[in-house]
Amino acid sequence: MDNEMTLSFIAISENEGLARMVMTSFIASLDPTIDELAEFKTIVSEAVTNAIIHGYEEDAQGIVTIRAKRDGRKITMTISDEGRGISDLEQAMEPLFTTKPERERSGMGFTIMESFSDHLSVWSEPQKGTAITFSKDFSPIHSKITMGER
Amino acid sequence: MDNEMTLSFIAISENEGLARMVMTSFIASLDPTIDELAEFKTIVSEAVTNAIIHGYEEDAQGIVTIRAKRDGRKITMTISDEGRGISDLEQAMEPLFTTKPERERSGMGFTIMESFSDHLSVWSEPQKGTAITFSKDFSPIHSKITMGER
Amino acid sequence: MKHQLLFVEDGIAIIRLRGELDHHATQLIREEISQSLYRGKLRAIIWNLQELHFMDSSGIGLILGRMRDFVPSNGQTVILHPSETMKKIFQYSGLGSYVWETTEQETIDALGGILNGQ
Amino acid sequence: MKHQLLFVEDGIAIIRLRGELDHHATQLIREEISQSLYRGKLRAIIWNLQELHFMDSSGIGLILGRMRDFVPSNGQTVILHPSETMKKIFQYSGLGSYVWETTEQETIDALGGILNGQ
Ligand SMILES: Nc1ncnc2c1ncn2[C@@H]1O[C@H](COP(=O)(O)OP(=O)(O)O)[C@@H](O)[C@H]1O
Ligand SMILES: Nc1ncnc2c1ncn2[C@@H]1O[C@H](COP(=O)(O)OP(=O)(O)O)[C@@H](O)[C@H]1O
Repeated sequence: MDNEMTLSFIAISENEGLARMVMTSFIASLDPTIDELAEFKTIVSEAVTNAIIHGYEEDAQGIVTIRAKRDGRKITMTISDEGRGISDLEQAMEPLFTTKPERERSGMGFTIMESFSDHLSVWSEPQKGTAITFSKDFSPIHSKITMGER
Repeated sequence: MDNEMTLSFIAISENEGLARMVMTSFIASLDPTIDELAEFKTIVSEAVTNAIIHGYEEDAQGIVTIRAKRDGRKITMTISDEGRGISDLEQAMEPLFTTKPERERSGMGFTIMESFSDHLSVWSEPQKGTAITFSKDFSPIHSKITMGER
Repeated sequence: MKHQLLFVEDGIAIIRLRGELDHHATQLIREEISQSLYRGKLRAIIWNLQELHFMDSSGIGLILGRMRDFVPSNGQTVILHPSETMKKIFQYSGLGSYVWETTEQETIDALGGILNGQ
Repeated sequence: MKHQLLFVEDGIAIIRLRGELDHHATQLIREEISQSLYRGKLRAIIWNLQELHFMDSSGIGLILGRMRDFVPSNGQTVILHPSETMKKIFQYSGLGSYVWETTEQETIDALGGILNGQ
């Protein structure tokens, strides 16, 4: 294990950006490509937004926790909340399914997280909370086209 | 209380930059001046570096924890470790005193933290650890000279 | 998050998004965009993402919402300059066919409008 | 953290620091700077901080260390272009008098050197 961190914060939407910034800093030494970084930030954003709005209804009290590890060029993360949980996980993970259409949620969060990660698993229990664990492998530095000085 | 977060990470020097980045993001909505931000980052850097090198000798195992709160335009933070602790705190806080002259530490960390914060308190117990709590008030936005579009 | 909204003669609206579009940002700009769009009788909305640095599925919700509210059934939605990652997000969400590989001006020409005051 | 080190005729070294200088960065660059400085008989070191975006007390240790190792007792240390916050850090540390409010070229002139190959 090369590095390890935990970040937790209260459920307000301002912290979606905080979470992306923190995780961007955490993986900076991997020197990710623009697309790798964008996909990684998208996964973080989807999972954290879900915890804030679905887990806690943005109550500014519930705590969202991100645990992250770096082993070589693999990042493994768990984003968890102790909020309302999900009763029908299979349905929740279907593309376009959302319980908040009135808030213009698209129901694409789980689909995007699955597509952009190398491995994803979800634990959830109603009234207990939800935890999403994913991993993403970053391509070796030497396989990247680099321009100018590094 | 407007926002609240906790960050913890293992004792490796790479995480000094991570801590500064995270805290910079955390206070971004206060729109600090360049000097306020630089002073704030310096305090964070001094305290986190001390925990990593003095608390844990960069052992990549000990955990450094930052707890931060934002109330209006005041930030309050505690940086803590469960490392070796400080036996003579008065001496440790003197300008130019350092136990690591061979590592070219300057002994200016505590002096800088005190000068750049509005309030600073230190708790430490040998073999138990150290916790530095400080607060910093950020100037009201309307008192700042702003140039161009915000 | 900042954005710029302009109207082209003949009911074409151009929305240029900037910065990072997440759930937080959509909460801040949705109302403003919706209010502005009420000003014109629309037949097309062009979303220009050239200066958008980040977008997650909240962007899908924003675009789908405005399609539903403002674009008549024979109208158009056009998405310009998404990043590679955004392009994938549009594809997964069934909006891939709204992405045009062209410029704002060519899109306006193709839709037969004239850009005001430019 | 990147830096650039150049020598001026007559034993003046210029070190241009870039990026963020913290404990982590000093660990990475201290050896390299020390090794390079061995190449010349020095009578002055000019630290140009114009492109340094951050510095904490680790920077004090780095500068004091190089003064001790390389600058003879009648030699000079000059610090150029610190930010306001860095200036305060130098003052607290007793290095305030080494900060010159001038440019690299004027410093070299004042020290009576000629900058190589510029
Ligand atoms: N952390 C969570 N806590 C509670 N419910 C969740 C959580 N994450 C997802 N869900 C449920 O799963 C559904 C689908 O999630 P997702 O695919 O991300 O779409 P969206 O966020 O757009 O609704 C949500 O509408 C919600 O009902
Ligand atoms: N977190 C800590 N754990 C143990 N000892 C500490 C800690 N922080 C500071 N110290 C002690 O206090 C001394 C002075 O600290 P400081 O003023 O920051 O200077 P420096 O870090 O340059 O040594 C250190 O040399 C060390 O002995």
